[in-house]
Amino acid sequence: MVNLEGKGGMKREGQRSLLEKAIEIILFVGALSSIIIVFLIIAYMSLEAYPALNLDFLLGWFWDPKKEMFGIFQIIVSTLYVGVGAILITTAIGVPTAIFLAEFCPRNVRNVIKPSIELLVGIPTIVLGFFGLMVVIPFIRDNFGGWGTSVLAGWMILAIMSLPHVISISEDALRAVPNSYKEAALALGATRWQTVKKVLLPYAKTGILASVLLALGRVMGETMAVTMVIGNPRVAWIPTSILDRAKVLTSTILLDWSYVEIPSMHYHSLFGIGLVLFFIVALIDVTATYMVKRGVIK
Amino acid sequence: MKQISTKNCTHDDLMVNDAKIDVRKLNVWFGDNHVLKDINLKIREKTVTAIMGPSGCGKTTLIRSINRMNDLINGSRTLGEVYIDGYNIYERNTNVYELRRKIGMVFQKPNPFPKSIYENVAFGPKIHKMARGKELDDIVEKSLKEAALWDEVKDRLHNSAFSLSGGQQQRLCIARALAVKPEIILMDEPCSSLDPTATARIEALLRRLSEKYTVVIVTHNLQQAARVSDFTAFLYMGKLVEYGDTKRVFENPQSELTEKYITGEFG
Amino acid sequence: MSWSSLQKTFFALILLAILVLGVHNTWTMSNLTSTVYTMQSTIDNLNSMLGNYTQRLEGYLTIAGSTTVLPIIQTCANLFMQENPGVVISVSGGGSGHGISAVSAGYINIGMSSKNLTTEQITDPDPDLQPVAIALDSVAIIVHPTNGFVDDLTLEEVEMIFNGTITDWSHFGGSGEIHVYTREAGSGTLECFEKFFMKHSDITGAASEKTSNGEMKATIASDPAGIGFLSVGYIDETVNPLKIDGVEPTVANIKTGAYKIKRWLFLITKGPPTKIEQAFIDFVLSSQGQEIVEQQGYLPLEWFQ
Amino acid sequence: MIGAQKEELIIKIILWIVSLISVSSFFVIFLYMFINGSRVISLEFLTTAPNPIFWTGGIFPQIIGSLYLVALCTVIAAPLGILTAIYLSEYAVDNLITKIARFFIVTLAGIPTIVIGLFGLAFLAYRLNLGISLFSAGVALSFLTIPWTITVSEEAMRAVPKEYREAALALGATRWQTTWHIVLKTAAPWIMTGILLGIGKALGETTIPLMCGGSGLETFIPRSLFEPVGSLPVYTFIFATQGNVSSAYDRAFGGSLVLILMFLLISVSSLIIRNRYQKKMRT
Repeated sequence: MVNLEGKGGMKREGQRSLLEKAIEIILFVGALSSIIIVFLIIAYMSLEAYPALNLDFLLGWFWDPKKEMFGIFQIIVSTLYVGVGAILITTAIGVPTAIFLAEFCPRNVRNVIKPSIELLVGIPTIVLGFFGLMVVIPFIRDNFGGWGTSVLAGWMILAIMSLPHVISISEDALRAVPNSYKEAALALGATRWQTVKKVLLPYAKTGILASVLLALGRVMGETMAVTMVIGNPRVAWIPTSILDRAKVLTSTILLDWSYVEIPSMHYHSLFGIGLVLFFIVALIDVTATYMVKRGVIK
Repeated sequence: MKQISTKNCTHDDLMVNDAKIDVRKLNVWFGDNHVLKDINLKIREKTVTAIMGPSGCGKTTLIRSINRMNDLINGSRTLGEVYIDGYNIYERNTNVYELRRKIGMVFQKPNPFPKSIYENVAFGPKIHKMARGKELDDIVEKSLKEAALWDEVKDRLHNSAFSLSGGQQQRLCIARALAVKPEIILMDEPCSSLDPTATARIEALLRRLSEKYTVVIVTHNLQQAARVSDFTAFLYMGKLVEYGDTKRVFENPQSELTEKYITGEFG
Repeated sequence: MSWSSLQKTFFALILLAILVLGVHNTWTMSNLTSTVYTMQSTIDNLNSMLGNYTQRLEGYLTIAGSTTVLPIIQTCANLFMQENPGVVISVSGGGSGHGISAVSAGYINIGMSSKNLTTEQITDPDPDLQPVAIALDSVAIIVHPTNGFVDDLTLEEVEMIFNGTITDWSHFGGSGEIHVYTREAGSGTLECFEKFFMKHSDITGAASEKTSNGEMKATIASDPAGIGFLSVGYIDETVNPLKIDGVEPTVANIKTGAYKIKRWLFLITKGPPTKIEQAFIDFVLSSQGQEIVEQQGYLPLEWFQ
Repeated sequence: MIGAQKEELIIKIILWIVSLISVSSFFVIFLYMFINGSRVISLEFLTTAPNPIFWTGGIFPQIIGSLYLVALCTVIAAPLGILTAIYLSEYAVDNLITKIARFFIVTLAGIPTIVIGLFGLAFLAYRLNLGISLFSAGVALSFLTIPWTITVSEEAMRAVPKEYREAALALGATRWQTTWHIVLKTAAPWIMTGILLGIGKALGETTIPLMCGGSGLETFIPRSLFEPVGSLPVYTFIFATQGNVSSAYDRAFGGSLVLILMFLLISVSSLIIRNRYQKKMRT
């Protein structure tokens, strides 16, 4: 039994608080780990990319390793073209599904839909890519002509990949609307859709937009499924039609990483692409999280 | 009721030097908000002291500075001294854990741990390594009896604490505090979320507790303060306006502010 | 007072330094682990020593590079591993460029290449890379089996298709756009194809890039309008090799030289090969190895000695 | 308000259709993989090594390789993730370092896997001479899963009501005792689902093991940390893109199906954990 009565009981520091300090330091160093990892990745990538980082790399028009031309401007534009297109499809299908789940869906149907969407998050991208290769590409080739491997195929696969992410976050944003607002509108005799249109959507707008942005970041960072379905022409160009093939940042790295000679300019420009990709996605993520924070405060 | 000689001044200076809790010139800031201003207060051992005042007058902050719970609030700053048994708890190397063990605290909303009833009460002795096995069971039983909860829970000790009613949960929190053998019990509006019957039981329990422990209770319920406490302190805008024997404070309040508060004209 | 944050960050920096040092030492640690590993497997081998009189080999080999050489080496590796249970060989593709750069970077034991090191394509070949020729191969132009529009192409026709001048099958009486496929820039097969066919121009930028013989074959086998080039060893009934100037790319024609396109396949080590590497290379050059070469549709060395 | 009611009906129908599309996409993919994959799944397929030349054989080394990879990655990512989460939710006072840490966690969560793969290859495999091996791939994968573990664990800890901590501290518990006995024990199920989410991500990842893990067609199980490792996603990738005979596609379907079934196992178990403990958090 600890001696309770002694006045000195409270005086000595006791080894407990030393243990506390030690634990706090361990946790602090643990917390540093994520900083160290990201710092290490960025530092090393920049170190390896440094020789290639110049204007005619970023704005250069042609990417043709054989002729030592390493311009990635067209590749960046194609990446945005593929990414944004896929996100538009995801939003067009995802947000209404979120609205349906949040407002219109009967309970028993919801118990079927919600888990299946959560499982859709789990589908590995390689399976999506393989599904694209075996089903989507022949479907496009037979029905729309052309090569089959195309921007359209990329859109479809990336849309399926980012759908569950957008649906679940948009639904949470819609559910976060205080009930009092909803009841006020319903009490005025508004139909459910009018309440959604007039009350829920304006309130949840930032949340939904943030989830779409986050999905864009993920889609542009995707490698495996895109490379299998996008066609990868030898020299990049800006796709003119949705049946055109395209060459995106991630597929460029994946196709070339294995055979580049270590010290060559091609090797450094691959790291340059990695860095550019990193900054684009980081920029999107940060704006998305900032919007969520600001949205909440507003 | 113990009769204490009191001088006729707004600030009853109990001519007592064996005060259990002696607060001297206590000032507390949260960021730049000066919450408590020059509080001087002497609380005698084994009495029930009520601290009352309008909301936002700093009564909760005062009670929390007795067991240094304010330190946990980010950006809090405390000046002045609080002597417990003649030892200033704001000294540099005070063993805060030992201090909080000596001073039990019961919160406004009952907050039992998401564990079983037994685990809740046994938590305190376990972390202070006070007892194990059979001894621990005894402490749990003794504490629950002291909190007048034993008969209602003795055959379902291992059920979740959430299976209890609001009043029962609050008494469980009291039992939990008693398990670590405190000397002082602080209560922050313990009955504000309880129904009248549960409140009555808690108040009866309070009376019995004050025979063994020094009880300090924060309340905004005047009748409760009058019924339960030996001494009453009235805080207003962070200042101690009046402090003295409960009967005297309620029957002929010295300061005009206290009178207004008691008659319910504001606050 | 608890530690001021300055003290905390200072302490964390020391920890960081230790972390970085620790990481730096892992490469010594990795050598340590491989020695421990070899010691451990030698102990395993000791108890089975009596049954096998030959000097037991153990350790592991990583071989990567040209997908042209890949089938030969994969089969040889499986047989070699059966005969030497102590040895584990990991064989992966990635193309000749990958094989050369990986072996010169020193993180694989043997590089496979279907291009010899002296060609202009390799900017500054690593001086102490030692190639060993193990077989010969050729490159054929392939189309989808149902593509009836073409059966025999001249050198010029092939060049005009692959440099984007001829873009439609109607030129050969068919219809629909020609889908041109090519190989990644580091591929030995691509280099050989360009040396023989693309004498005056470059492959069109519109051609889709495939990263291995296998992927090229799979793509042509599934794209009726596709045309590409493939190592002869890979040809099977799923693709249709075309005659060039009347000569069919069969092993016999290559042997006699009627089919002019021919190239050597190499295994490359950095500096003199170690005991295990030499044992494996000897195995590939042995009659059993050369039989596997022929079996896989390639050309054994002695046919051209 | 006839117009409004008509509009309501139309919208309802549209929403029903759109939701069915998004849900059906999952069922279509799953059924397609299940039908094609189940043809090839057999005990022999699951217990023999692949024969990459004739596109035959089984996927045993790949399954074990994937499990090795995921195990190594979790051993690194889980402790680091939970430590960071505890620090951020329990100990962190909002100073510069915690702000930077949060910013980096967001960026680390967003880093494309190809960038981590490239880093793993160039830094871990070449520079640190760990080689294309189970170790480099495991470490690189942990970079992918750490941020997910952190975010989910921190959320779980923040969900524990503040009152519990105050009650524990008021009893004289130290900060670590409060964190351990109250916060961690209550939030444990959710932290567990966080780790499972990380495992799922690591299992389904293809680019990183492809670049710094090994050829994916290994016919053996790695005997040491520094041997190349085959993994199920890479196997599926190579068989899907390079195999042209039907037996190759069948095995790619088999690989995909096994991968999806492993996934369902993880997702279902995390759902079960979450529901079973839902009641306990009721306050």
